Amino acid sequence: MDLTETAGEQEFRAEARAWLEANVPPEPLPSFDTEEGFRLHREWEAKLFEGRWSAVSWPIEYGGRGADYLHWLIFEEEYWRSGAPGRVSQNGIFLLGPTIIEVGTEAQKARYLPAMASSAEVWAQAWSEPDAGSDMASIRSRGTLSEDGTEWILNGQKIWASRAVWADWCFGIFRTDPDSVRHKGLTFILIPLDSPGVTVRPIAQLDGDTGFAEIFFDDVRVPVENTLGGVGQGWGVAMATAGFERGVSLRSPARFNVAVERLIKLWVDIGDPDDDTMRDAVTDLWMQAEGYRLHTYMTVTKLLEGGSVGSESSINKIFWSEMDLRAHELAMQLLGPDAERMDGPYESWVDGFLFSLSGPIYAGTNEIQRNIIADRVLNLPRA
Amino acid sequence: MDLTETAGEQEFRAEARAWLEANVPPEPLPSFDTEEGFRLHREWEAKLFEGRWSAVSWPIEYGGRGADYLHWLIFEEEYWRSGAPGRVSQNGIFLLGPTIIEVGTEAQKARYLPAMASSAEVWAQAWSEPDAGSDMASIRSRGTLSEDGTEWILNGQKIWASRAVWADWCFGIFRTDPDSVRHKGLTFILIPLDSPGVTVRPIAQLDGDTGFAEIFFDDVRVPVENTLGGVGQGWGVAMATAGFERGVSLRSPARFNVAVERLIKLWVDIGDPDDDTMRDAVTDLWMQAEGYRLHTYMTVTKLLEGGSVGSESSINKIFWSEMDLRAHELAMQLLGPDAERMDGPYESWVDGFLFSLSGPIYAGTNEIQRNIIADRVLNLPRA
Amino acid sequence: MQFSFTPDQREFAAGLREMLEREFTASHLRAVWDEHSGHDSALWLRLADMGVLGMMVPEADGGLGGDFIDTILLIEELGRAAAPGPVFETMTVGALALTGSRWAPGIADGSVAVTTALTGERYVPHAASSTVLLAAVGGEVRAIECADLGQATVDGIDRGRRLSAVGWAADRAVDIDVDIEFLVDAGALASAAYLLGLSSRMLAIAGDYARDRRQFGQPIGSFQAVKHLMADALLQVEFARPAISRAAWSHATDQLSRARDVSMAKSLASDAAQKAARSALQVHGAIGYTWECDLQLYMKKAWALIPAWGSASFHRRRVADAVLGPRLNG
Amino acid sequence: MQFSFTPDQREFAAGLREMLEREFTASHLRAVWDEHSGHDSALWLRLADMGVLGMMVPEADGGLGGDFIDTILLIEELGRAAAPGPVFETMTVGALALTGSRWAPGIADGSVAVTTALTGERYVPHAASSTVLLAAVGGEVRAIECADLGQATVDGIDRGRRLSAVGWAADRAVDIDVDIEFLVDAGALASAAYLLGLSSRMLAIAGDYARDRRQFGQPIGSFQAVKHLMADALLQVEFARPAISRAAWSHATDQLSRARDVSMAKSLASDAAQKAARSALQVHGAIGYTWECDLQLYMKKAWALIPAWGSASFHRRRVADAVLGPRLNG
Repeated sequence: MDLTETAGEQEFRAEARAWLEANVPPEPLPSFDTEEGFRLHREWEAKLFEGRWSAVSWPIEYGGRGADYLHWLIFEEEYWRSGAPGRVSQNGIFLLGPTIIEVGTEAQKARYLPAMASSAEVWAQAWSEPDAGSDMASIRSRGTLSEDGTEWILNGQKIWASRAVWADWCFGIFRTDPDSVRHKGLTFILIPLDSPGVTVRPIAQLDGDTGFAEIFFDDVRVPVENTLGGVGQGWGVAMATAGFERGVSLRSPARFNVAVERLIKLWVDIGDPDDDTMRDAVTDLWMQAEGYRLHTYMTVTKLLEGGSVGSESSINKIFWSEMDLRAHELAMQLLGPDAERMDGPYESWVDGFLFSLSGPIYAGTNEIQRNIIADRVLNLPRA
Repeated sequence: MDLTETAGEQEFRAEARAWLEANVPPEPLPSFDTEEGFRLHREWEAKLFEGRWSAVSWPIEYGGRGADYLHWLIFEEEYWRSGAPGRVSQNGIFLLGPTIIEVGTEAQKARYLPAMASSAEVWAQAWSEPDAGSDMASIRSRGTLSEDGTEWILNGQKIWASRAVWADWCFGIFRTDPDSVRHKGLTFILIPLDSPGVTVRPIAQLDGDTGFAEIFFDDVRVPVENTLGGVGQGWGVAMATAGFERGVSLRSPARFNVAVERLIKLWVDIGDPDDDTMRDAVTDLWMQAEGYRLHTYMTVTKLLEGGSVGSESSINKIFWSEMDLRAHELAMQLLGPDAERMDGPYESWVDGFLFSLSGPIYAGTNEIQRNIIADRVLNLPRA
Repeated sequence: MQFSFTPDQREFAAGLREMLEREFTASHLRAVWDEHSGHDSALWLRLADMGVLGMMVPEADGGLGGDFIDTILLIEELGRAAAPGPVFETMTVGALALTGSRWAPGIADGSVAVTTALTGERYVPHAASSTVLLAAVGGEVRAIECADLGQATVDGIDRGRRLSAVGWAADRAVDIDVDIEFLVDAGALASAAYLLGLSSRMLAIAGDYARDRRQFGQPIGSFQAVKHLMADALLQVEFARPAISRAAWSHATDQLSRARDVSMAKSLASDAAQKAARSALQVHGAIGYTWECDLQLYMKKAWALIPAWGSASFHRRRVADAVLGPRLNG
Repeated sequence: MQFSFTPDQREFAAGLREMLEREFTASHLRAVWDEHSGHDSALWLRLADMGVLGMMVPEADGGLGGDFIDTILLIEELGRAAAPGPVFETMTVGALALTGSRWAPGIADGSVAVTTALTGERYVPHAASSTVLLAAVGGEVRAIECADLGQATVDGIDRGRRLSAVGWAADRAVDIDVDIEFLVDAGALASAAYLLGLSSRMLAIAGDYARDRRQFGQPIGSFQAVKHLMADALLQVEFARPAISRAAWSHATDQLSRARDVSMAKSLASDAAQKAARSALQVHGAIGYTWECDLQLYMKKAWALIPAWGSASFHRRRVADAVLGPRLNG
C-alpha cells in the first residue's frame, strides 16, 4: 500500500491541470438542459476532444488516452476542481462507450466511438418505459425484423430519456421476441433520433428545464447492424452498462469532494463559526466525501489488479446520492430564507439542491439498490 | 381548549403527591426481575392498594377510584416524578384488568380484579410462542375440552412471558378449534401458574436477570370458567388488550418526561455546556417527550369525549420506544468510558440503556407497527 | 384541563376543507403559478365571505372576534390547499397588529391583504399583491401601504409566493404599537400550522400514487420500503400536531411559556414538512421530479416556509434556552 | 498510488481468520465469559506462535518487524472473533512503546501482555490479566509491571474485558520515551480496525438468523424492512473500511495527516459499529435480547470499544480542527 502518487501520476495530473486552466470557460455555461446551453456544452466537448481529454480511459485509436482507472480518477479530480462544465456527453462516453468497447464489433467501434468522443454525436439513454421504471425487466417496446431481415422495426415508448431533447442518438433495449417475458428476448439497439417515426416529447423537470424526455417509436426502422451485443442478449448488455454507471464512472468522487469544499466555503462565509451542530454536520460530510474518494480508489486498485466490481456498485450509488442530497440540504439550512430565491448569488445551490433530489431516484432507486445489496452482497433470501 | 388544571384536578394531584411523598421507599428497590426484588415490589403494590392508588382508573368496587384517563395521567405524572418503583403488577392492572372489566363476567370481575389490584395475585402475559412472534396469529398451543366439558386441557409452549418466573397467574390465547387457522378458533384463557403440568423456564436476558420465561403446558387442566370472552373469540380479546397496551397505558408519558429530566440533569452535571451538538440533541429529546405528553393528553381528551384509539396506538408505540432508546444512547455518549461499568454510580443508566433496546421489539416490533400504520392509517394496499 | 377543539371549531375547519377541495384544487393553484401572480382574488374574497380572513378581527371591525385557538385549524386547512397570497400572515399577524386601525375592517371584508418583513428577510413575499406591509424597523413595527413601496421582484422557488426587494420613504411609514416578538410568534405559529397542512397534503398525494402505481405486478404501496417510509413521515406529522395546538393556546392566552411553545411548534412542523416532502418525492420516483406532477406545488411551498419565521435550528435554540437555560457563549 | 494490500498481507489475514473460526468460536468466547477471566491463555499463545502478536515487534526482538499496514487486517480478524484480552493494545501500542525494552521479546513470544491507561480512563481494562501497564502521567508515558499494581476490579458490560481501578508506587514506574499522541493514535486506529471486524461479525450473525428464522410463512430476511435495515448498516461498514486502511498507512509512514486520518477512521468505525449492533439486535427480535444469543458477546464488546480511545464526537472534532481550522471557543 502506497498512497503517494508516482512521478508519472503527478506528471499526468500536472498536464491535465495546465490544459484545464488554459481552456476552461471563465464563466459557467448555461444549463445543458437548455438549447443554448446544450450547444455550448457540445462545443466544450469538442474542445476537450481536441486536447484528447474527452475520453481519457478509452483506447488511443478512438480518441482516448488508454488511461487506466487511476489516471481517470486523477483527471476527474482535476476536471471538477477546475470548475469545468458538466459532461453533456456522459451517456455516451461513460455509459455506452465502454459497453461498445466491451461487446461491440470492430465496425461499431469505428462507426460510433470517434464521433462520440468528439461529441459530433451526443447520446441519450432510453432505459425506462412508463410501466418499466424500477421494474426495468417489464419492457414492452417491441422490435421486429423486417421481412428481408435487414432492419429492426421499432414500436413503443421510452421515458426519462436524459439529454434526448437535443441529442443525436439514443440507445435502449427492445423486446425482439414477442413470446418472451422479463429478462429474456430483449435486444440492445442504437437509434438515430432523427429517424422517421421517432417523436421526442420534452418533459419539464422540477426546475422547469427539460432535462429528459419521452421518446415515441412508431414503425421506426434501423439496420440490424445497430444491434449491440447478440439478439436476445439485451438485458445482459444493459446490466453491464447500468452496472458500470452505478459502479465507478457515473459519479466520480471528485465532484462530491468539490461540492463539499464549496459547502465548507459557504459555511466559512455565512455560517456561525460558534455553532458546533453545523460544524459537526459539515465535518461529517467532509468525512463522507473523503470516505467515498478512498472507497473509489480502493475499488479502482482492485479493478487494476484484476478484480471486478459487482453488486457493490449499488453500495456506491446509495452512498453518493444520499451524501449529495445531505450536502445540499445543509446548504439550504445555511442559506435560510435566501434559499427561497431561485436566481441571485446562491442560484447554483438552489439548482443543485433540486438536482440532488433526483439522485436517490435515477439510475435505479435507492430502494432497488438496497434490495440488490441485501440479495447479492448479504445473501438474504429473495422476496 | 383549556390546558390549565381544574381545582378538582389540582386537588387530586396534591393528594397523590402527598401520599407518594409519605410512602415511596427512600431507596430504590432491587430489580423485580430478581426473586428478592419481586417480593419487595409485591409488598409495595400492596401498600399502593391500601392507599387505593394501585388501579386508579378502575371502578371503586374493585379497588380503584373510578378515575378517568385524565386523572390517571395526573397520577402517573406524580407517580414517576416521585421516584416510586416500577409496576410489577403491570400485566394485570394495565393489560388484563381493563379487558376483564370490558368483556369479563360479573363472577370473573369479582374473582380476579380485587386480588389483582392488591397484587395478592400477580399476572404474567403469555402472548408469544416460539413460532408466533411478530406473526402472532400462528399460535399452536392447543386447548381441548375435557369429556365432561367442564375443563380446558392445555398443551403447548409460550415464550417471552414477562414476570412469569415469580408470578401467580398468566393469560394467553390457545387454539381451541383444531381445524382453525390464523385468527380464527382461538380462545383467551386464564391459568394459575401452579397448575399441575405447568413448567416455567426462566430466560436470562441481556442484563443477566430473568425478566421473562418460557412456559410449557403439558395436559394442564383449568375450568372452562377461566375463559375470558367467548370461545373462539380469543383473537379479538387479545387485540383489545394489546391495543390498549400499545395505546395509552403501557407507557404513560410521565416516565419519559422523567427520563428526559434525568438526562438533562446528567448533561448539566457532566456534559460540556459549550457543546451545541449535545445541547441540541438533549433539546430534541425534551421536545419529543413533551410532544408525547401532549399527544397523550390529546388522545385521552378524545377518549373522554367518546372517541376511540385505533391503529394510532401503533404510532405511540414506535414513538416512545425510539425516544426512550435515543435518550439512553445519548446518556451513554455523555458517560463515555464510564458507560462500560455495570455497577457504580451510573448503573441505572446502563441498565436503562439495555432495557431501552427491547422497546422497539416487545409489544409488537416497530416493523410490525409500521405495517399497521401503513395499512390502517395510510390505507396503503396490503402486501 | 381540556385539550380539544369545540365541535364548532372542528365544523368550521371541515367546512373550509370542503370548500377548498371543491373550489381550490391543484389545477386552480397551478393557474396561479402560470399567471405568476402569486395571488387568487376570487379565493381571497371567498375566504373573506366565509369569515376565515376576519376570524381574529374584532366584531366591531366586522370580524368574528375569535382567537388563535379558533384560527389554528383553519390555517392548517389553508396549508393543505397551499392557498396562495399572504393568507395566514393577514389572518394572524395582520389582524393582531392592525386591530382598531383603518385597515382592520378591510382584513375582514377581503379588501386588505397584509404581508410582513419582521424577521430581517432580504426579500418580502407577497409585497406585489398586498395592501399593507408590516416591517420591523429598529425593533419597532411600522405599517406601510404597499402602493408606497419601491419594489424589485425576483423569482422565488414557490410561484405561489412572489418575492420583492422593497424600499419606502420614512414619512410614509406609520408606527404600530405592538410587541414585535408577539407578532413574530404569531407568524411562526401560523406558518407551523400551514406547514402541518402542507405535510398532510403531500403524504395524501404520495398515498394516492402508491395505491395507484404498479411495479413488479403489485401496487408500490404494498412494498414495505414504501410503507415504512410513509409511516415514519406520518409519525413526525402526528407528533407536531398537538404541539401546534398547545402553542395556539399559549399564544391566545398569553402564557409565560409562549415563546418556548411556539418555537417547539415551528421546529417540529418544519422538520415534519422536510421529511414529508422528501418521502413523498421518493415514493413518486421520477414522476415526482417533473413539473407536471402536482406534488411540486406543495413541496416548494414547504421549502419556502421551512426557513421562514425562523429556521428549525433557530427555534430549537430558543427552546433550549427556555428548557436548559441560556447558552454560555451567547 | 496503490491502495491495496499485498497477497502476503491478505493471505496472513485469511489464515488467521480460518484459525479463529476453527479454534475460537462463540462458545470458546462464552467460556472466557463464564470463568470471568477476560483472558484466554491458549489463544494468546496460539496467536504468538502464528506471529500475530509480534507482527510489529522488530525481528531483533523475535518479532516479524512489520508495520501498521501489515497489522491492520489481522486486528480486523481479531475483532471479528472478539478475541479477549489486551490483544490489539499489545500488538500495536505495546510493540511501538516497548521496542528495545526488556519486554519486547515477551510480546512476540506471548509471555507479555500490555494494557494501557493513556486516555484518562477511570478504569483500566485487562489490568488483572496483563504483564505491563502503559500509563499517561502528566503527558509522559510510564510502564509499570501489573504485579506492582494495587487493583480493585469492577464489573464491565463486556465480560471479555475486565476493568480495574489501579494505583502504583511512583518508584515502580519506568519512563518510556515515546510521543504519547503517537501511541494514542495507534490505539484509536487499532480499536477502529477491531470494531470493523466486530461489525462484520454482528451483521453475519444477523444474516444467518434472517435466513433461518421464518415468520408469516417466509424467512424474515426476505422482508424489505429487514433487507434495508441490514443494507444500510453494511453501507456504513463498507465506507469505514478504506478510511481505516488509509489511516494505517498514515500512521505507518508518519504522515502529517496522521491525527486527522486516525480520527476519521475511529469516528466512522464507531458509528458503523453502533449501527451494526442496533440493526443486528433488531433483526433478531426478542431472541437477540437473551443471554443465550451469541450476538451479545460481540455487541457488548462493541459498546465497550466505541467510547474507548476517544469517542466518535471527540474524533469528529479532531477532524473538524484539521479540516475547518480550530474551533473559536476552544
